Amino acid sequence: SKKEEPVKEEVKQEEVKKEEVKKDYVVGAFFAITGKFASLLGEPERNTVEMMVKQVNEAGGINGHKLVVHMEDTQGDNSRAVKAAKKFIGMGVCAIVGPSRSGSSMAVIPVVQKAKIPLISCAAAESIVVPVAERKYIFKTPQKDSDAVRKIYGRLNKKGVTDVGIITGTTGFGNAGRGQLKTLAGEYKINIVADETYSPADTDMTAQLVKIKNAGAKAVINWSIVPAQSIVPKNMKQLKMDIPLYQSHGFGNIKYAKLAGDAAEGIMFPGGRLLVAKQLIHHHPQRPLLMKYKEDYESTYNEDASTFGGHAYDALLIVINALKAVGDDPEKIRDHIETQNFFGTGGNFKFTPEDHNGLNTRAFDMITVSFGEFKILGEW
Amino acid sequence: MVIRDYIFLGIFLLVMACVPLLLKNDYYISIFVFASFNCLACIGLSLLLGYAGQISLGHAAFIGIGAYTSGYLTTQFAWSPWITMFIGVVISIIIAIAVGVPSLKLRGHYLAMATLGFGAILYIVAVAAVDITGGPAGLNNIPPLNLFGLILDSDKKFFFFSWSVVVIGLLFALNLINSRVGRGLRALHGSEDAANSIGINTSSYKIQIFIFSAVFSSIAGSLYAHYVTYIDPGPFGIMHSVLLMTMVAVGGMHKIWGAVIGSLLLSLLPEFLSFSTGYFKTFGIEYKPDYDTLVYGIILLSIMLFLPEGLYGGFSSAFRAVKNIVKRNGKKAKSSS
Amino acid sequence: MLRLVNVNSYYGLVHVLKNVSLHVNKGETVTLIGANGAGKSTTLRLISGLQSVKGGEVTFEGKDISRISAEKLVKLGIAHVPENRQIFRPMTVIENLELGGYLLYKENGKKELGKTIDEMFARFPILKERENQLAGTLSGGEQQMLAIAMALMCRPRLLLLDEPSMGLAPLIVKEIFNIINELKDQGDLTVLLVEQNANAALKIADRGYVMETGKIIIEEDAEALMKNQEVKRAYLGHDKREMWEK
Amino acid sequence: MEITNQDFSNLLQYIFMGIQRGSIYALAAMGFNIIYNSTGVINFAQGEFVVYGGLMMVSLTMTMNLPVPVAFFFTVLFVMLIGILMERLTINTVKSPTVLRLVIITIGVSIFLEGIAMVSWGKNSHVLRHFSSSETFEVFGAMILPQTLWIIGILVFIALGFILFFNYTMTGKCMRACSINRDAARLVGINDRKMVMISFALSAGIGAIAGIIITPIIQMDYGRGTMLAIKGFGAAVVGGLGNSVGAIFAGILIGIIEAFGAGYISSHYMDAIALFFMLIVLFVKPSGIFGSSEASKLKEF
Amino acid sequence: MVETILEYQELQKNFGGVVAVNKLNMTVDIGSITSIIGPNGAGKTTIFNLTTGFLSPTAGNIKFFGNSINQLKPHNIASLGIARTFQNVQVFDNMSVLENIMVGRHLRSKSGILSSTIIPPFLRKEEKHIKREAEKWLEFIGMADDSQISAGSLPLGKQRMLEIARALAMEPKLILFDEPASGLNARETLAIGELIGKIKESGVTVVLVEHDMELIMDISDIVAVINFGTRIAMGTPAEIQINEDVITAYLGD
Ligand SMILES: Nc1ncnc2c1ncn2[C@@H]1O[C@H](COP(=O)(O)OP(=O)(O)OP(=O)(O)O)[C@@H](O)[C@H]1O
Ligand SMILES: Nc1ncnc2c1ncn2[C@@H]1O[C@H](COP(=O)(O)OP(=O)(O)OP(=O)(O)O)[C@@H](O)[C@H]1O
Ligand SMILES: [Mg+2]
Ligand SMILES: [Mg+2]
Repeated sequence: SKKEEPVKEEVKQEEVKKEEVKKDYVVGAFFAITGKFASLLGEPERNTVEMMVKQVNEAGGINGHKLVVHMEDTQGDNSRAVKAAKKFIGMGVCAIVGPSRSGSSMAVIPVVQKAKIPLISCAAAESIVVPVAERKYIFKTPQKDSDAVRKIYGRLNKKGVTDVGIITGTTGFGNAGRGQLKTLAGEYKINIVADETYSPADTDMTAQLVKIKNAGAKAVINWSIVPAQSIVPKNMKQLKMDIPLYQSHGFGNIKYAKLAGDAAEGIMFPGGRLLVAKQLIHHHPQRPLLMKYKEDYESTYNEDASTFGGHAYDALLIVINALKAVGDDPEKIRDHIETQNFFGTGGNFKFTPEDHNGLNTRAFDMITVSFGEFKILGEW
Repeated sequence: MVIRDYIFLGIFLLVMACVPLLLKNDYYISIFVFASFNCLACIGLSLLLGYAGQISLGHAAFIGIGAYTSGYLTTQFAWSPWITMFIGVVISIIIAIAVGVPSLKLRGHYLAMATLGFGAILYIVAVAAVDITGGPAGLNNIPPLNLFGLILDSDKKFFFFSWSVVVIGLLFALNLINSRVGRGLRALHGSEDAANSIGINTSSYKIQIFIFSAVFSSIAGSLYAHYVTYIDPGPFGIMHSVLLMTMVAVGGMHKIWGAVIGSLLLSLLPEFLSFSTGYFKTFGIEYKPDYDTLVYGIILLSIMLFLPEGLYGGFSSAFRAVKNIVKRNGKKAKSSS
Repeated sequence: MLRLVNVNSYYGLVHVLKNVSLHVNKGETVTLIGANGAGKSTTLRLISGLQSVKGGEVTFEGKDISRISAEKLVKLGIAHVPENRQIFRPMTVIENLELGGYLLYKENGKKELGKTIDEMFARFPILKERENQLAGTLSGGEQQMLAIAMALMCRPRLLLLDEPSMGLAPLIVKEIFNIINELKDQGDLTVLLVEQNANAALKIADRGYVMETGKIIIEEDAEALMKNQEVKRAYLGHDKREMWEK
Repeated sequence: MEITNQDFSNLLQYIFMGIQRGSIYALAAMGFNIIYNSTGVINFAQGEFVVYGGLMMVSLTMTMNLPVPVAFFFTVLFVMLIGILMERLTINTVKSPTVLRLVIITIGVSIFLEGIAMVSWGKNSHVLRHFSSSETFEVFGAMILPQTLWIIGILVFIALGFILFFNYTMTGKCMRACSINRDAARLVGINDRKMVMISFALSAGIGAIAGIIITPIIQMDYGRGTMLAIKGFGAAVVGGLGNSVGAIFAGILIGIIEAFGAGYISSHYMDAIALFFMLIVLFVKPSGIFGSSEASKLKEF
Repeated sequence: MVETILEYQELQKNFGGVVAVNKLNMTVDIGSITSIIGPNGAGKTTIFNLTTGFLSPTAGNIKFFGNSINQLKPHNIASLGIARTFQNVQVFDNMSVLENIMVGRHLRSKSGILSSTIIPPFLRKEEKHIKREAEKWLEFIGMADDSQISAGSLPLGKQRMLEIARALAMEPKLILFDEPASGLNARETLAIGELIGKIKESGVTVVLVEHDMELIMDISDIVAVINFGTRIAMGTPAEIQINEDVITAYLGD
């Protein structure tokens, strides 16, 4: 019909020859590619998806079907995300990958739930996939924030640190982290002596840090996903605070460490192994996949791979796996995902009807910044 | 003059009724649904900005108030959306009074700053008051509207409903500007002193119209909440207020119709840009979504540079020009025959 | 000195000046009278470069000035006191005068500027009293004086005055006309004067033009104009009784 | 005793932090004022000047390795050129300007410039070396960056220059005259177009300087302009539009209030506290702390 | 005995150091044309601004029909029946001539924001009435032909007429004219004079500030002369014309 998307039309023209052979598998993908503060997430995600599509098709597609991913930019804006989701649904995609941000993911859930199209979010907040009963079609690839908190708190327990100051960004990610930090503190007997926030547009957190310092914190936990997070270590250095700084897994882009310069030295955070792929022991089950993705990405785009790109990689991989196994019926794809068990960049995914994330604390390694690079911080 | 507005309204009603018939895809319909929220808010804003001459850079906050009141009360207490929408309106009125009374004594840029500040404060509260608003994580599971048993859970249903609301809003706005009150508003825009001297209580009028426009925004916000069924502070920030004002100005701020045209254009434009990416590809030009901002800026700029009275002004002078040509040709035809 | 030949001008689509021709000789005082909306102010705006010329020619001392912008014309010696007291309302009186003498300052420096301001204060003592008041808060008449003083600051050779007597008390009107006369008598000032107070204007003018709906309809010596029946009835307000009867 | 010392050094810390934040608001506000003073318009692309200043400086020093003074000079020149271009291509071409229309045009320009910056410098944040050492030193227990001193020093220098310029020089007065009544300004021989162009150049220059001195501390990315513009606008308005002293005073005051708000009340509401304060000021003094209500009534919006 | 409509008692207005109105005492008789003349800056416009509530007095009293109106807002004063025009004409140039006068009917009509919103104009009786009345006043000033023109593009003389008609449409008891003839030529001035006469005949009291002596002498019943904010003389036009003080301060020889 006339109302078809232009891209699709174009695709159709190309199809003419292949039509007899096999139809395309159409997937939607949307990320915060240009929005303020969020493009450090969306850009590697888009790049990754584009790279994977190329690879898949060059290798002859999926069981002979060409993979077509339609890309949209949410700009980190929820209503744009909703519109994009509707666009995908209108196009008849069989699955959707993205979006990057927790808020946008929440906004599109009702739409995709209703359309019964599986969506694999690349956003962190755990609430995206719980309660599973209401989120039948929703999956996500980034590690859970509660697991990240557990990882940090576990380490603090080991080190005997109880008094911590937390400083979180006022985004969906930061806010969810703040919630988990507070909820789990009791369980790990952690005492939060200061609870500060900053907005993504903030440029200076000294006031908050002075408060944390004065409250007698023995460690700082900074939870954020926007570039502003790298000002915190700088400000700490400026204030000559020499207590350890823990970051969230939102720090998983070497660019953040570079922004903080030498102030980043010694920062610790729970991160996916993609960041430290080279340092993994050779028979680590994740290593081949990580190395391949990392090398592919870095040679294609000439920049360091980040965990965010990895989230998109995992998400699309899940879809591809399902397409391979059951074809492009959304319902079947959904059912198939719930049975998937594989190694991705984020860890060993074990999806079940009860767990739409499939990762646990073991997905993380404690990582530190040393001489401007990410290093595995030997387990405890 | 007056009658023309109502004829336009009729035409507009017809056109909008045909839109869903032409657009089969839910996505396109949803674009228009989103546009309807902006349109409603802009109609109110145009009364304030174009007719009463008072600027507001805080109207997105009223959209937020409507949205959050609806969102919070329906999810927490399962109240009927109609009641919560009404409560949202009441809260908006109260806040509009509290903000408007001191602010509307200010003029020009000072008023702009005060309303901007107000909008920014409410945004911060929406982000920080996690217990009520859910903070940046927002509120979800907001129920859809239920119109006498008809649940508005599809784009098409919502389309008809929200554009009906816009048409009613438009009708009200047109009634208002063609009335004693509307003349009073324009008078205070023309000369506040003169308006005062003939007995118009200008400060009261300013506040009344501020409230009136806040109500439009609040309703738009409630509709938004029940349509998307999820809200977070994002869409209610000051940039959205600035966008609303830009829509009014781009459309032509001295006419209600300008607000309609401007909000439609600027709501559809970004979608159009992302849509045209595909076309660029067919021509072998690599167009990235990264250029959207740039192109958007250029389009906005060109309209403001070349059409002093906005799109509405541009249309009507184009229309006049065409009419003149037709007339002239008609005359020529006559004289030659 | 100044010559307009078949000049036309438009506001948008409205044709306001239709083939206007007039000239002012050096040292002369010429007045332009006519009903409201006849186009007198437009003529002055056009000469001073505020209004664009469509067709026809405008020359000043033999030089075509129809394409020269307003600020450059001031440099050539044309000063325009527009109607409605165009002063810098949120600035003080003294700042207004300084700005009036902008070109003087640029060419002759601060000292000369100060001197000329003092001259103006001597001529309009009330402005001296109001020196540091914001110009917008002056009374109507005070503002008019300020506007004239500002125009005189840059020592023009051709002065375009648009209704200088508007809103002024009779005493001041006399004073202003005296000043115009004085300036004229000093020999180096040429004046083109638009006035509603045609009586007073014709008294000091050498020649006059009468304008109606964008056209010059009469050109005559001032004295002859004063006697012209038509003019008398329409603009001079003589023989009121005659009017009442009509 | 110990505690009071601690309190004092905190206070000092907050004050310094506030001054450092506020200096940028003040510089942005002064940029607004310059253009406001010649056109009556608030130029919302002012924040973009700051961004371009920072990003250009990054390119020149970090990528091209030019020495700081040279890079400083060329950056300011470059941004001034952008300012001039902006004026020539947009503001200057408008036939029937109203303030609101011009303001929206500046919003359009700011969106456009933001787009260009995103395409040319990418979406990443960029860092810039500190002018001198990046090691903090201690004053009564407060930790201060040498860069902060640079910022304060440059602010004072520029501020003095502008106060003198607008109130005591003819060109400054001419610029103000242009904003009040264009026709009248032309009739006294002021080249209004030139004045407006100069004001855009100056304002862009100031923006560039602000960007250059702040980037070492806050990092810079293409999207920072809007927020900087809004804060600067706030400072300009609270200080009284068009008033340089007011801009500086209000800018620093807002910075300090933010710092105190975050330090003593709640970082969650830090910005809201500062904004609330701004509103109160406006309600009490409708034309800003240093603004004259009389003069503002005599102006038209 | 003639009734007093307006009375100033020891009225005073200071602007910082400037005393614009200084202990002014004066009354205006109902049904009269009372003119106020005086040099520029004498305080005439200030008196009008005080009377209509645009300024509030530093000291003293303004009484309208014996009631003090010192503290009232301009729109309240208008509703008592005091209308005015402005020295710098203030028509609503974003509206047509007819609409300008229709706005003048504001106080004589009622519909509020809610009823205006709901009922379209063509179903509203009041609207028709307003329009009829406005047309009547347009007729009164002889500008019926211009009704659809935008007020801003009228020549000055017509703008002044329009401003007067707008004030009249309020059906005021007292009307204050601030230099209605300034910028008008002799013929137009005459027309204004005629109009003011007609207004008086219709029973409205007129206070007039003007510099055109012929007009003043022609139509005034009483002339008050103000200098430095105080009254220096008051009397019939004939008396004023020969008053020495007035001649030196204002008229010139
Ligand atoms: N800005 C404008 N836009 C449209 N028309 C205008 C404008 N200014 C003046 N006009 C029209 O141009 C014509 C000539 O106006 P102009 O001001 O030159 O008359 P004038 O002779 O000076 O009258 P007055 O005695 O009232 O000053 C009038 O009909 C007026 O309505
Ligand atoms: N807001 C103000 N601030 C300071 N001084 C003012 C203000 N308004 C008026 N004045 C001064 O008060 C005096 C009286 O002004 P007013 O306007 O009443 O004079 P006027 O009699 O109407 O003169 P004109 O005949 O010239 O219009 C003037 O000297 C004027 O400068
Ligand atoms: Mg004129
Ligand atoms: Mg006066």
